[in-house]
Amino acid sequence: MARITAGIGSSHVPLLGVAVDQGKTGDEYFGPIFQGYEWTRTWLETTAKPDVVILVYNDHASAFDANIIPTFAIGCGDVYKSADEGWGPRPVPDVEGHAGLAWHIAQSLILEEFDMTIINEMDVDHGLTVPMSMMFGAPAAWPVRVVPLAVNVVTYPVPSGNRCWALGEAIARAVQSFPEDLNVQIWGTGGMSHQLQGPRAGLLNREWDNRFLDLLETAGDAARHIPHIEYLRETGSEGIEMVMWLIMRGALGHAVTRLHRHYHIPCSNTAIGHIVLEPA
Amino acid sequence: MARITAGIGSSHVPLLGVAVDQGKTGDEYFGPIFQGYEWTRTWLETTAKPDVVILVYNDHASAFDANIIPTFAIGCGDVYKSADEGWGPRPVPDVEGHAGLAWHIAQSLILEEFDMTIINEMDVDHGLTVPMSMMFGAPAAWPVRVVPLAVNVVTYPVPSGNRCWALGEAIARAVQSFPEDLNVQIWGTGGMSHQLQGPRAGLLNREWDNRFLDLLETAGDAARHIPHIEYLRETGSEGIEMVMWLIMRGALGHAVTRLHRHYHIPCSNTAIGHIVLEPA
Amino acid sequence: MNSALGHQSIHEYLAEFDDIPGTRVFTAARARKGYWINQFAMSLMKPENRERFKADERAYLNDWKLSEEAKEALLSRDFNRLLDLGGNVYFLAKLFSTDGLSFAEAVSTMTDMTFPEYREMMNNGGRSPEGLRSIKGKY
Amino acid sequence: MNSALGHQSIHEYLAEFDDIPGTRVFTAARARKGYWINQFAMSLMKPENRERFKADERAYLNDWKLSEEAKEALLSRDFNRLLDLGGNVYFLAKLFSTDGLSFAEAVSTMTDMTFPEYREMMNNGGRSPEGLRSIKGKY
Ligand SMILES: [Fe+3]
Ligand SMILES: [Fe+3]
Repeated sequence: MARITAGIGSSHVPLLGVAVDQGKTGDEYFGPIFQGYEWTRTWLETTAKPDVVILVYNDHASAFDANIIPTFAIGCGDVYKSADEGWGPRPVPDVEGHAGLAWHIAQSLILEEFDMTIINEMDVDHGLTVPMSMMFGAPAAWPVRVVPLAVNVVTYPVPSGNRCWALGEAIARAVQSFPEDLNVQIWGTGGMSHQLQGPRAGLLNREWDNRFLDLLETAGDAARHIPHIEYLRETGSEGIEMVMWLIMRGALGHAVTRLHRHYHIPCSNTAIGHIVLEPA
Repeated sequence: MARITAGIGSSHVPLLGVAVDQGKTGDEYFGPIFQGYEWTRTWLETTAKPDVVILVYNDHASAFDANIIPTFAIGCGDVYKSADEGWGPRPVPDVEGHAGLAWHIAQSLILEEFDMTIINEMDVDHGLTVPMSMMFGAPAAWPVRVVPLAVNVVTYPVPSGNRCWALGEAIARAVQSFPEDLNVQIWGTGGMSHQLQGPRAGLLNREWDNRFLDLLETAGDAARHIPHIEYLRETGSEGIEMVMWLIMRGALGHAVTRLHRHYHIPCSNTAIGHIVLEPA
Repeated sequence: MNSALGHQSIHEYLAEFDDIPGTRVFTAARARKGYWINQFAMSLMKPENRERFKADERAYLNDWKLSEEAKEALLSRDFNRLLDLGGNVYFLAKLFSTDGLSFAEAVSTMTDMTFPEYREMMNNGGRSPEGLRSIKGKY
Repeated sequence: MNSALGHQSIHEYLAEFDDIPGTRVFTAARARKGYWINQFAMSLMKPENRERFKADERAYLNDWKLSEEAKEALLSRDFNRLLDLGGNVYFLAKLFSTDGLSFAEAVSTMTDMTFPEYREMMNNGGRSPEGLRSIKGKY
């Protein structure tokens, strides 16, 4: 039986991909960020050893153009290549999918009245590949298979926190009913506070971000009811990506144990945060 | 204020498009079918006069290939062309969209936790153009604007009847909150009983189809709980299209008045049925 | 939690689909298996592809990730075989439309009838569901 | 019925988005308006399109359904103007990446700071939300 053994929330800033690809992870600017992920990299390699990661992220106008905007798209393909976001694709390994698990989750979710879009072939952008690099460094092949779950957090309205949390709960039930013995993690990525547009660009909110991390750790589900406007006012126009962390958190059940937590300001325009949680 | 004034359930058999396009609507084979739509055509033209039709249909591997399968896709574009399904596009007018209403509905539905896929540019196949021809004949331009709502009823699991009904209810609320004064109809298309594949092909079920029509007329919502397997066993593998009628029915509210009903066997492989309902 | 499953598991839900005589429900498993058959078929929506296909079917098929079994089934228009290989009728319709066949004629080839026999059955009210609803239940 | 709206109407929900200083939320209305700006920008994901664009920007833009205003804003890299015209930063990122600009540098051009000033602000903890949360509420 497959089971979700842990969840990670993490930022997915494109510049971190550049740092990895150009070997700058130890320099003065990036050092403190990558050191914060050190514990997690070791834990993944030596202790957690997931077989599959359900990687919740958003497509940043890479696989989906302005023509088509799926609220929730689940990747049911066998392999995904790194997208060319305007400066050539990142030189990272192809991402191997898990079509069997992905189709099982997709079917289960539709039967639980989530209106999924199934996608088979797509390129994956920094939203997916940067967390992979942060967690696994620069191996010749990624040590896990990935079920990509792309959430629209660009065009409003994006899904509510409540809907995201409920989706996470349904994903956990779906994984549990998959007959193969698999160690599955779920990652929610994006955020934390950042605004990439307009005169207010550069907004960061250390206090709010840390309150959000606190909420994820506590058993209560107050985080699911944070309205869109609060993310927008408090965390910048791109902070809304944090609703994707709620899919991860919803999948872990009522209570969690925090294994690791890290926060650093800034990386490029963004507040970097990450948290590692286990179902309690 | 926009309002939903009526709903129509109707088959959308491709051969009926051929009959219209080749001027055979009065012959021995097609005559009884088109006569059944006569009442509806007159009512639409002289009495009902809708401004916009929300046209629920399924794409038959035309706009969406095997790569991408949206459960619910709503057309938010300005215009849709007739698809080439393998024998050239049907010679019908372009279908004019209503981007303002469509985007409003899309936004409202996402806020009510329907995980819509928004689509702007797509060709529309017989699932959409055949009902247009049945209701409006062969005009130089269609007399209504259309919001296409494409439902996956091809790859299992398709959405449940319950989910479809709930979507209809949410569409009605969305239309009601659109500020423009618009007379809006909603059509659910597809069905009735038919099976287009395998040794059991040609299955028709007059009794079941008519019970389904009865259920749509009665106030109760028993129809929403019919499981997929019942459609499959009783109405053939393609009879499942009738779940789309439940979106229409859900949008009309608790009780309805039946204005017209017609049933004819066969058209090609299919049982032709249509029903015209008003909120009571 | 809403669910279309009621008290069923997803495995029970899917297993019921195999209990319908003479019917292959287009499940995720079939969609996965038949992916390239269906993508090939959709390519015939473009007139230039139809021309190329008609000019040399085998050469056209060789451009697609298809097993030899799939290619043979496509070349021989063995639609039941294609269903087994994960083809879906709405995709395959692009193939029989390219051939100039109507839905009814193409569909009749999957039954044990000739097209005139099939047409007559349809004109007489179609195939009765009696005894064809369930293999196990025999009803 | 679940709803993210609570007691709000959708109109109230959307109106709140206009109450945030210096911010254009990418609403449906903006997505509609900026459709071709964003589609143009995405075309720059292909290296051959980037080459064609760099060789003659104006000629490349003329192939798209863009207003003269949009073309001028694109040519002058006036990103705030592009936001007003319905551009979205993730689409526009393909344009500034084509130019070889980092996110931080491109984003800084939308503020009233030079890039070095912006970078310094970020290194000092970023822009505080204090007073920038609500126009009406002034908090
Ligand atoms: Fe992001
Ligand atoms: Fe159909």
